[in-house]
Amino acid sequence: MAGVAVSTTINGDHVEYLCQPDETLLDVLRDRLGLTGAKEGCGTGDCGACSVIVDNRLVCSCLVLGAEAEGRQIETIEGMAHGDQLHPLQQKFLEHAALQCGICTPGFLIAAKDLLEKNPSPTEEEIRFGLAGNLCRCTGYDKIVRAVQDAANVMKGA
Amino acid sequence: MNFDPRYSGRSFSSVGTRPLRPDGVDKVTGRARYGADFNMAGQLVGRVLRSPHAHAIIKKIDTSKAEKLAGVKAVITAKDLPDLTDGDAGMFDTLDNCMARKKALYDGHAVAAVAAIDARTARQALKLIEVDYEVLPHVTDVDEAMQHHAPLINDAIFTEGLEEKPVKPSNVSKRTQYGHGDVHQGFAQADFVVERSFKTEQTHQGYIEPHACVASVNPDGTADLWVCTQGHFVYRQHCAQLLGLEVSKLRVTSSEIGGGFGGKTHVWAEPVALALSRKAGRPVKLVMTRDEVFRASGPTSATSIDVKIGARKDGTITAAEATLRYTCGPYAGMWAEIGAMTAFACYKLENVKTVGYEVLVNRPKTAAYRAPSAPMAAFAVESAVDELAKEIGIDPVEFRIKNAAQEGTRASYGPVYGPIGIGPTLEAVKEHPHMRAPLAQNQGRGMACGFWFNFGGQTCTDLNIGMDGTVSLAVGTVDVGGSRASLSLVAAEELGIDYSQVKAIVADTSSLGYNDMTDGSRGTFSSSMATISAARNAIKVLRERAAQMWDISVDDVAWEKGHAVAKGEKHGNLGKLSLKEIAAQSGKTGGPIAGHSELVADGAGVSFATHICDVEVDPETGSTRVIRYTVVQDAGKAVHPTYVEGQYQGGAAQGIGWALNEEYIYGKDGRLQNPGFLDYRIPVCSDLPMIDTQILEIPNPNHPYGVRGVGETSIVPPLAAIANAVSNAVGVRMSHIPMSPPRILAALEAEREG
Amino acid sequence: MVQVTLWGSLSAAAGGKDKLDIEAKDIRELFRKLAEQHPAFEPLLDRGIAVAIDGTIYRDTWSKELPPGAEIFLLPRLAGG
Amino acid sequence: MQEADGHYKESLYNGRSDHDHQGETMRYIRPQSIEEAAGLLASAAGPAAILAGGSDLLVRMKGGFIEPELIVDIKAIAGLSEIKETADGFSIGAAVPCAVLGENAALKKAWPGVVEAAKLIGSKQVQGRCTIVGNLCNASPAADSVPALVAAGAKAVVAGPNGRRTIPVEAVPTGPGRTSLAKGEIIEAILLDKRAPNAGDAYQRFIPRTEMDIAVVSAGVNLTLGEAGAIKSARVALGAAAPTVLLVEEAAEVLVGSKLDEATLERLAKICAGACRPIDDKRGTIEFRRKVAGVLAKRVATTAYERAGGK
Repeated sequence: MAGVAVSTTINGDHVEYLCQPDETLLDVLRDRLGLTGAKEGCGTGDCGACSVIVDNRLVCSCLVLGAEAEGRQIETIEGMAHGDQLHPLQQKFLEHAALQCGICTPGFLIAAKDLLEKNPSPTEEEIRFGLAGNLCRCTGYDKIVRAVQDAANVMKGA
Repeated sequence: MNFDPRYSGRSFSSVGTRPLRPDGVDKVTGRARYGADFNMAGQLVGRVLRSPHAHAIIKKIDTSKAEKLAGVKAVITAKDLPDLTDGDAGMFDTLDNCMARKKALYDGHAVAAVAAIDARTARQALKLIEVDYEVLPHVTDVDEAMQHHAPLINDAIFTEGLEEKPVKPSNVSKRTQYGHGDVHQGFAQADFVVERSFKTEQTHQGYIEPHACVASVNPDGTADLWVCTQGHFVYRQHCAQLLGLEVSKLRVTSSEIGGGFGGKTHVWAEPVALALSRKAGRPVKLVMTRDEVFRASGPTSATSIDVKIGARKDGTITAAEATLRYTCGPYAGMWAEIGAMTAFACYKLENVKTVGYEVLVNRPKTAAYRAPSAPMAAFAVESAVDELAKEIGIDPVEFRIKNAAQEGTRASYGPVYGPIGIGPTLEAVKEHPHMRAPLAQNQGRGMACGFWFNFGGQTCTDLNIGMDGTVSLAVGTVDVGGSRASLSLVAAEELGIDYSQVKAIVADTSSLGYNDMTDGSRGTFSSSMATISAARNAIKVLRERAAQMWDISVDDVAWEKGHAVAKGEKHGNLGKLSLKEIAAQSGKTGGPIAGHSELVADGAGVSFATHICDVEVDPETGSTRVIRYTVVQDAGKAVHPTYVEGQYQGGAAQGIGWALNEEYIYGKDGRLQNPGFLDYRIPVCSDLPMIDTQILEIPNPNHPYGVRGVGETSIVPPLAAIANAVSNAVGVRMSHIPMSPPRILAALEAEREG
Repeated sequence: MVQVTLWGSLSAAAGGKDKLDIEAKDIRELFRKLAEQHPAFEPLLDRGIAVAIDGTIYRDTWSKELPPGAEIFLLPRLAGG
Repeated sequence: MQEADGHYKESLYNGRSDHDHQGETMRYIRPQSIEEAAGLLASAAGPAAILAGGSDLLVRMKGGFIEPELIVDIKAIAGLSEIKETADGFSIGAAVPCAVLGENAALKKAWPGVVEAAKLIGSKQVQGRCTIVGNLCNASPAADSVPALVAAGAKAVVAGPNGRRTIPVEAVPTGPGRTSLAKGEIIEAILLDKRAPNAGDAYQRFIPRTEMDIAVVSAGVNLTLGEAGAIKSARVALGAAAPTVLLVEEAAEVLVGSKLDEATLERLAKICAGACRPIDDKRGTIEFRRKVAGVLAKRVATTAYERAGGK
């Protein structure tokens, strides 16, 4: 099987890799590039734990082929903080205890970042529907929604 | 152990505050390492071949073609995991569940496994393994499995607990009975009797992280296992026993765990990964797919329960009786027994009797799921309690208050209660503004109570004080949702220093003595006790060192608010010595300062909760939405209230999912129809309202700070609370969980047709 | 001498009796004497038995004393989630 | 086989696979023209798959249901990722993600029912990838966008080795997982007519949760009103009610001429319930699907009527 050579941009860095045609972007991130922040909870696009942003679109990286990343701009959880400065969403997730086990957290943070970039003042309902593609089994979502609300307020003020 | 665990009624400066968790930044930046995030040099990919049949004899497995495939480094079957269990029936079941020996007992049962250089090769190798099955009739339904003509799952199982020893084998592995008094007499005194039958479907813990491990076995018998687990010490015991390894040579490191809820208390794939690594001579990483997680790990019991409760006109319950049938999967279990113990635990009953039947079926081996067995029993009992209140014409909260267990009540499972929280949770609910909020058309409010035991158990903790005066705390109970924060608070409290000076970690099995699992709501309860004990031992050393520095007797040194203080008139000129100052001198006063503790944390107080729930039902479709939810639960003492709230909310959410939509659906062929998050429908963010919480603190007399376990009880009341709310909204009593739209619509149609 | 109440399926191991009088100062002695007097208890003790002393459940503290007059129940050792 | 979006999954899991294709020669190709793509598909030796959003294809590959010899990624083909507004209406390229449909104000105004249906497929994450053409070609009876497209009278432009043809969307799926497309054929675009005044469409599905589910049953209605506010023309389509989407002509006849009074709605519900040929499965029962098909038809017709300016 012939490998596909891919040249892409991940978190602002130019990255090149060789992957198999059937390898998902999630597999490439985790197994080839060591970016294990995106998690595989299902591999079928039902849990959102592998969420990344590709060319400003929120996607499940388990439903994208590694080969498709050619020439794209990819954002993962590893690029969310700026240096030692956490993103307001990261900070608010900590402050509100919006995570228990934390396996879904990277996916939620990426999805919430995408949500707030497109809708800086979401209602509770918009947050809930906007994050419906991310499953959390620990929190009952209450503290996640509050953290996103709080982060939205902080980001508007910033 | 000369540690006094009794509640002291002290005041707190750290405990009860809400600082950020020590593992938080790693988790919001993607750096935290979970089961599948770890790799070893030369690692192979392991994959498991699973039975497509619910029940079949494995006549022959031919692995020769798979072994010849380039890149395949090991293929194993049950032969590679010989029986070393030495008559331990429970461990044998675990072994057989990890790798089927003579029969495949459920759809998804492991029959062989491969280790190969990559996932693709491993996948191809699985297809080359030829398994010759003789398919047998199967049974998945709990009531059908109890019938005499049902396919027999294990002909060596004869029902235990019957008065006469049975002569024929059965799918019922055990009958158990609890209670006291005379229920016949009790029912004779009743003015009203409600008798109902209920069913609940099987659910899965639904942790988002699939089981994952990396195993490395060396030719010299040493081995390493990296794994997501609720109890790495228990995994070590089990894996060592099943593989014939020496316990101290198997080092198990618990990764961050992406949810467990009881599902990661049992070994599944870990012995398989170790066996593959042993055979291949290389490390093996084995990660389950989501499909495998549903088909072969986890689930709780499906149940069938009959309840009968009688009461006098004045609202006094005179007798209560229940028969509970719980599936165990294809192996003997004790799930119905726990249901039988918990069913009526909330009430003060003179005459009570519960009977449990453990039922074998061709489904995955039942595992614990958050307060295992209690939610189903509570669903049946609390539904019947509401019906009875309605018949008597008494408010359901008042009815429960009148009959609630209290200190001195004989529990339906035997012992007499100490101070307990069922009454206070009910009183709190009665006064809660939620109970008086208006409701619109097709909306209804329900409430229900729940009980769980909580456990303690073996615990070991190390507390080391660095030369800069910061403290590292090593615990052996896996942190499933914030316990490192709670335990750091406890260490800070006991030492009298700031929370920020303490950093807690979960140590591996070679660094610390044995710890029981994080199950039974024991993590914070027992490790906080061990942490207090370790801190007190460290304080003893700190006092000795201060005495050296002052050159006075240690008897003249006290520990107050993080400082050594010299006592007595003759030491009036000595200022306080801070922990930091003592630590800085430790190299010159006798070396490192540490406190160690090993203890059995027993006396975990039982826990009660009462929930209130509002639903809205669409009478045309049967669709039900939870529109408001309130949890009131006793925590004993909330060490980190935010994470206590989180446990309350999470348990409620899982209960809501169970009540409304989650269920294992088997086809006629015995195959699981919905092994994925698409059709196994756990609640999504837009399904739920905010979940309000109220923490009550009725101190546990058997913990220095009064702590009780808080993790599990919150999943117990929701099933009944929602059923009661649906009944109050649209007038139908739902007796089958989940109350999915087709079931509710069918009930509404039946009601309309009279 | 303490009176021990056997619950659930345990009474079968004591020949159907649900109460036993045993001379024991702590849980360890209680278990030892139970196994001596009723060999059917041995596998059950291996599987795990919990002792409730005046309502508090002890699973592993075999050194726990049995105060005279205390109410003592034997229960199966349970699993949690 | 056209690429598939919309999460329709046949059970065929580990240990159940009857596929023997070893897939050692898998290729990924990103052609620059539709002719090149059609040529690649036509000449493929083994199973070939078109990749646009991949939200069905990758799921099927993951489950081992398909191991294509060739994956043809059509996203680099000029024009396929665009929504074009023409004199005749709209042309939605085969590679346009459903999320983009919702961002096109003109399309949303003209065909709100089609857009709301497309926006129901999967999550936000899936929305960023999935396409209505994939949803159509996955040929799931429960596909969300298809009843709305059928109700809207949408057409599919099929390009293949023998040139182009335009067919009604309902002619594409022929049964669960099967389409009428020949080897080498690709749906290039979906065409929607220019909107007449006083017209409106709507779509609703029933799911047990509020998001992330496959339709248990669904309904799409497209109405045009006459000058007096009475319905002039109507199309009613039901999803997950039969092996393929049902276009219920009898239901349309009931609506035409009415002002959607209570009696008409009740007749509509009854006809729709009667028209269903559903199955019992893990997502719902026959009885439930019948009843709810009628309930949804009423609700959807009411919304479409309001959007058309009725009442």
